[in-house]
Amino acid sequence: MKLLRCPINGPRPVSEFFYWGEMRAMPDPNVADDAQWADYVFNRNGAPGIKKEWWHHMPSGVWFVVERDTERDDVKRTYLYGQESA
Amino acid sequence: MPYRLLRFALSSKHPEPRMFRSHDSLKSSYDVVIIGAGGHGLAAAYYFARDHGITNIAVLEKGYIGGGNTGRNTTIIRSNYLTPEGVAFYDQSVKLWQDLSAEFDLNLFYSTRGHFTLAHTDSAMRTTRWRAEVNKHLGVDSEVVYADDVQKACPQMDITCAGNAPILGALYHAPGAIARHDAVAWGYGRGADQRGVEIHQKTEVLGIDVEAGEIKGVTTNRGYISTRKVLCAVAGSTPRITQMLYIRTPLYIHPLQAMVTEPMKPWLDPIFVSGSLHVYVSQSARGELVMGASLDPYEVQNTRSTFDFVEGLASHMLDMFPFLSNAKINRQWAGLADMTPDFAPIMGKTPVKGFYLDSGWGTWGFKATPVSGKTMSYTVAKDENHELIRGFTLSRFKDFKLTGEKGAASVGH
Amino acid sequence: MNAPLRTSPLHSAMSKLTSQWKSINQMQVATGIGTANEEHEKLKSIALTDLSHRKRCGLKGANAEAWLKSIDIEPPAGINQWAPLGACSLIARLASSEFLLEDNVGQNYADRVRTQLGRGAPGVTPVLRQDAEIALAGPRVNELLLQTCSVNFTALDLASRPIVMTSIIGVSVLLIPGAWRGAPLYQIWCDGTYAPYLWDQLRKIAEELGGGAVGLDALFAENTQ
Amino acid sequence: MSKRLPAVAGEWIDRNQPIEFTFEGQHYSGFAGDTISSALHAAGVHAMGRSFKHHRLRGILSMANHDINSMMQVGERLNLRADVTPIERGMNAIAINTRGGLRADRLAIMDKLSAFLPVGFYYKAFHTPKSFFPKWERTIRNASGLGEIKFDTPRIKTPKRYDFCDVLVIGAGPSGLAAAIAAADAGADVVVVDENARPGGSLTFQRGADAHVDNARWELISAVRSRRNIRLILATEAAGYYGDHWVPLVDKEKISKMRARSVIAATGAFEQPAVFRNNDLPGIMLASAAQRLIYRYGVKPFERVVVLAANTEGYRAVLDFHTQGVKVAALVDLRAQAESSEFAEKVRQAGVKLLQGYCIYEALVNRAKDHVEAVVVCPISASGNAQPGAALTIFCDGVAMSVGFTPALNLLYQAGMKARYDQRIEQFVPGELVAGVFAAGRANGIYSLQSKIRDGERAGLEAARYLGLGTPIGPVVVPAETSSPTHPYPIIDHPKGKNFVDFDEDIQVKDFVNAAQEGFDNIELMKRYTTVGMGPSQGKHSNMNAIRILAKITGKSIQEVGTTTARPFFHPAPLSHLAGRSFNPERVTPMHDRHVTLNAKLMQAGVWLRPEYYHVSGKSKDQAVSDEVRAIRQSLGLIDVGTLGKLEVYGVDAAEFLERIYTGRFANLKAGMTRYAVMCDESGVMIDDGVVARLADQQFYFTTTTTGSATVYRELTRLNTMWRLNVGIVNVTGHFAAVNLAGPHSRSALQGLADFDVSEAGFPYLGVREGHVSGIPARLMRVGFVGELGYEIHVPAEYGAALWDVLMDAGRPFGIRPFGVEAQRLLRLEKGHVIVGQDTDGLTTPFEAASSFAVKMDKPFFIGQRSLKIIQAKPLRQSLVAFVLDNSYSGATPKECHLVIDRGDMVGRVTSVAFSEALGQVIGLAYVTPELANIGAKIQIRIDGGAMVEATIVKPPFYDAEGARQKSAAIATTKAAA
Repeated sequence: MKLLRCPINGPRPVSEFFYWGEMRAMPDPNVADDAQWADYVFNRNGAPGIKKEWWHHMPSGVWFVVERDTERDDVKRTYLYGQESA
Repeated sequence: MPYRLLRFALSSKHPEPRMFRSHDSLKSSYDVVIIGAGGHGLAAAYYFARDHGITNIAVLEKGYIGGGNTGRNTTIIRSNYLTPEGVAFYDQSVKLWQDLSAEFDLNLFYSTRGHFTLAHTDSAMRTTRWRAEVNKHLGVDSEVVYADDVQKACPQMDITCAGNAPILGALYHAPGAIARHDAVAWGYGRGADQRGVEIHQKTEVLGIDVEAGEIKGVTTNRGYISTRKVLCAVAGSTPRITQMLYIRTPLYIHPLQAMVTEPMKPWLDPIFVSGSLHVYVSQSARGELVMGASLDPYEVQNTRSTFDFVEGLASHMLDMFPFLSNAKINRQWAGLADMTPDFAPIMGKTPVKGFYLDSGWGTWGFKATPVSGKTMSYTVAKDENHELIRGFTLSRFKDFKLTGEKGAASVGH
Repeated sequence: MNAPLRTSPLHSAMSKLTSQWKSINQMQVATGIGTANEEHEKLKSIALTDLSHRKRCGLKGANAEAWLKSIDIEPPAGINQWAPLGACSLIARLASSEFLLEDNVGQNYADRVRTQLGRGAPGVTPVLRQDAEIALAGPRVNELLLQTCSVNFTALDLASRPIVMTSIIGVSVLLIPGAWRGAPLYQIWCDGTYAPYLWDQLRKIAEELGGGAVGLDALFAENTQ
Repeated sequence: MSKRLPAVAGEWIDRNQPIEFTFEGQHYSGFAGDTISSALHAAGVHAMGRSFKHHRLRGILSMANHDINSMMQVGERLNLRADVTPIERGMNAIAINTRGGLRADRLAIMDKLSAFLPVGFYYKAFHTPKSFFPKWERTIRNASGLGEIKFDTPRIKTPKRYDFCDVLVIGAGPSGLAAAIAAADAGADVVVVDENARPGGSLTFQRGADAHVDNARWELISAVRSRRNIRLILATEAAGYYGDHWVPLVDKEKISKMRARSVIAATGAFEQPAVFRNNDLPGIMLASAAQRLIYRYGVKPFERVVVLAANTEGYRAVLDFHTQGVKVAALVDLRAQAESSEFAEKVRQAGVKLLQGYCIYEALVNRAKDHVEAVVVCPISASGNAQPGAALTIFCDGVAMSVGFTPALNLLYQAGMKARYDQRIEQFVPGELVAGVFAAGRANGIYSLQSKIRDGERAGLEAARYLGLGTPIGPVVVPAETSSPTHPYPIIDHPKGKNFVDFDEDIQVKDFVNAAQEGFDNIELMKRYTTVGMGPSQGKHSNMNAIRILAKITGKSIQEVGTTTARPFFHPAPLSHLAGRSFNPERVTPMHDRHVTLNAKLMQAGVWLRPEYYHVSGKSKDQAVSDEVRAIRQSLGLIDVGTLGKLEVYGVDAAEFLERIYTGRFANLKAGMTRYAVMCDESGVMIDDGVVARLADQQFYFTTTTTGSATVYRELTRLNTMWRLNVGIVNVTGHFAAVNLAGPHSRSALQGLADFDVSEAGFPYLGVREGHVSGIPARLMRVGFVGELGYEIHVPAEYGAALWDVLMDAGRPFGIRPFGVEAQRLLRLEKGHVIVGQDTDGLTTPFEAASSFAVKMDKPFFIGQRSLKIIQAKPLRQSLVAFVLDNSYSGATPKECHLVIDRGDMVGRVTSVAFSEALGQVIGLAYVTPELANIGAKIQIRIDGGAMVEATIVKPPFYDAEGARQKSAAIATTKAAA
């Protein structure tokens, strides 16, 4: 089973985690036009690449960011939100 | 012993011609380029040639014929969908399926087995009735049955599912069928090839050439082709192609895994699907149980296998069929499912003139092979979305007009 | 009006087994299961018992640590660590900014903190802790955990007083490894509504391995003195 | 006649423990340690099974877990491989896949018919006329399959477990053992796993009359056993390689999921058969199979053997046979050049007839058609063509094939390794390996004993280094093989065919030629068309020869042809072991055993178990439910609502937080009051609802749906991870018990228990209060979900049981009834309340679900608002209406999800429907197209059987329109009395 390193709890089997999906920046709802908003709500970047994703360690409730090569399923690094530089 | 097998014994030399020609090089231009030599791409090529007289076509395949989800799915064919769009589309597909073997003169082992979608909760029973009523209204043979009917159809099954999820009833869809998946691609491939279509294996698309919003050509690892029409039928690889054109889609890619037992003497006639237990199973003509579960929980664009999948599916299989404890799993594998937010495909015209999508097949593309070929060839030939796919256009998302297949969300098989 | 009775999430599971009860912290606690000999045999393999009667309270938030210090409670420095509190209570730091206090019999840190915190303070949120707590002890406990949990507990350094938040047979748990008469001991906290399921499964496997449920006295006699 | 040899040093059998068993009804005797095949061979039985398609008699091929043609049924156990399955006392083994027994198999005719059944024949017939196919299909299905499933087989639960180590060495042969020792001495915690019952790998059977072998085996094994940080696990298969060094180890009882930090594949190589006409006759086997028979089981494999060789191992096998008293009729060497090793000389000294540059052209079957009787040999040209002109016939009772190997790279492929073909040794060798994975020994292309040991040590040290153990090592050079152990093309054409490449699937050389002719000329297509390698042995003895044949046909190099992907499992694994114990988590509220005592009929709601209704002896479910309903309407009822999600949010930004996540307005909610709340997702779809209570300025307590609790809490914490609002969010779902005490008498029942004012003035409708109920700290909310005066009472979980008892006691004078989900569904329906998930689906907006009242579009922001603005500007898709059937209607009641039909078109569906006793008619909710959604309008519902039922759209709620009953007890009680 794949291992994933939770920044707080360390490496655990991926079955202990919940995958939310790729992080997407919400456009300002008051500025975005309908098309831009629909693009944000529905469209995804489905092509392989190194993506920033939201993952959640269920037993501890920790949300964190995973940078992962989705083609090789290879985790580059994980960190708490906002601590990217750390 | 059918007479037609005699000739093999009688002729000293193998009497079968080549199914598909091999081509040393690409031509400089084609009327239509189809990306993907899976069932969908080859079916489209076949109907282009047969129904629209378009034969100057290149089908480009990065790997080999039918090597993607066509050769990896669990071959279930049904039309018991929830929305009028879905039902009409798949019903047409099932009708086409039934005559394919004769049409190809190739036995696809299209086998009508009856299909049960099991319901373990009262909310699942509600969805079951919803689908049954919509199906009946649209002339599709589906009905709500109850636990004892399920037990009759499979006397050996533990309908309490080890007490974990007692079966309350099911959606019974008599036309539910299975078929020999690879042969479908071969049949369409041969039919297209015989009509002049060129199938190029080991040919990868590297770029697509667009000018003023119109398709001009395609760059491949074997050279440049000029064309004005490109049909993209590459399932899990669709985003790689649309990315080349800066077309945004809702497609996201998760692996879908499957596994198969060692052959055993036939005992399981119908196809069973359980949403709650994430199981779908049928027995192949070879005697293997072919099984699948739900999508992998996260995005991956390769076909690696996981052990979690086998553990979960094995456990739920034994809940339903405890007597399989000694049956052995021979092999597991995976395919890439191109999922959409409303569980309906994305087909037809796109913002780029001359570029057409046949995608969003998620976990249910195999059964749509004939009708997608028919409707996409029409759509490309006429540059007008076929009426059967008007509910499936890419534009429905920006218009917030989703197609409600999601209402019946369960294992999508 | 006399104080109402608390009920352990494992009460009905225990009442199927036990004969001896005693009221501790207004809760009926199973002090003995079967004969002393039977319990003695189980202790040679794996013994489980219910510790849900212990009083506990929780708090979390950016200022939780500072607030605790302000009332003279020293929380553990490292994340996912625990520290002893007074004679025989403990305080655990869950992840970085959440804390769990648990009193052993006769202590009252939990009540005190709960009362002092009330509806919370700036940057400090009270967390109601109604966990079930199971104690697992005995020479074969690690085999039981290997069959139910993916964490390699034998690799932990007990000196660093670690706590582990993980999943056992599908239930999220908080776990503190320790020792009991030279054998491994684990305290496991989980949501009380999952506890009957978790308890039954662990007990069945423990029984297969020659152990089983015991009363509180068999493991923590001092608690009921 | 027994073929048992005198005791052989190191044999695996215990001659003091005879074991009786039966095969195909005949009694046989073997020894403890025998497999079915070794015991049968010892008893002179060589035909052990029938092949999958042609039903040809087959016997021993490998003795190495690849003998798919001698699989047995033993009671409920199917597809047991006789070559590795130990005999058991009283075991009754029957060959699978026969009709009428092994000897009298009626399907043996298939062999005669095989000329009619070329590759892919089933694609070419049976489909015309269409009407005939089902009959043909039945015939084909019935002929297919291997063993039989016995339906009385019990569910077998196994103790599946996790395990851990630093270095996992797969294979206990010389290189594996050497690797383990090296890694262990560097300080690693090592596990060595091997599928055989004893360690030593090829050293246990490829003795080659060579004393070094015995010594090396003894030294390595004792060195391993003497190290405390090496665990040697035998009779256990490494079933597959999964991400991050995760390797399931399958033994007889269970699976251990081994999490290694590093993996060494010392998996050895599969000996490969030569391909010639009738190469499948019983008596023809791999040289290694014969050697296993001798050295493991003390069984004489043949009396008079012809050895077909193309490598040194063949010469060593000849010496093994010679020393064991097997007459070697001839050594047929496919190679043009003479063998250079010292064994050539020894063979000459043994007086064995050597035919250099010869091949076996075909094998001849005996009169009984069940065994090889002779071989026809002839010279073979440099280009690999047989010259039958100069053929001679050699009589023999067996053939040993030693023409080459293919490495067992399966696990390395699964670990993402790409192999490359090494011309020097004519086999694939590992290419670049993923970090932490190493290969050693034959799997790595190393064959001579000392080199294998050296290569093992190298791998062991590298694995240790990878883990930061041991001392740095320079590049270790392992001498290359002097001669190739493998022949480049051990395949002989024959006009009459029957030269089998794949024994699982009965595929002959011509099948590949024909497949290629039909256009299936790349390895993947060829695999799919011919089904080579698709059988239970997964191509372990057939893929390599298939690749060689395809390369020859297409004129490509083997590297160009490439391999197919090797997927799990290495050997098939039983479902019982994969499933383990099967855990299914289940949740119950703190009042659960009270419900059980009261005969609750439990139902599943997600992971929860909840009372659907309370069974009353002598009453039907419907009666019981309507009694419950009547109790609430007229007097008093109590329902456990502890499964609701329960969340708290604290802090200065608490109100702001709720404003963002819910569609309604909460900043202006007064402390001490509650408000209904709807949650949408980003696309504006209604996903959850509940009640928000403001306990204090900076403290809210709110509920979610039962199924929503976990997901809602999770998403809220994610959102605030981004928003960084100054709030603390707590999920107290499992920490609070909760009930709804409802009915005209609920206040009277509560009065004596509460330590605060519960009067209408003191505790108004939609109010929330904190206090004590009979001494229990509690939060109470005046809610109207079921449409009567009612109190939702939330208490710490540990007091749940006590609360239930207190309320049941207090309610007894009023005839209190516990009620379940069924009754609550009807009660809320009478009030027209929507249930998210039943009256909505995955795409429903609040506008459609008659919930616009809870959506404040003029707020600055809430999740889904922007999408709802877009949707609001479009025509409504559908709208949820309340309907009633005429109270004179006496037909069948419509069911949920029956369709609403208008002029033949689907225009909607029923989402909730029931007969309301209070109203004396059938009431329900349904979606209809907006143009039909007018009060008083008639709609048609199509019920079971197709009949249409007319319903009238009415204004909800159906019951107590002004809501007087839930708002004021006074009205309620008088009405009830009336």
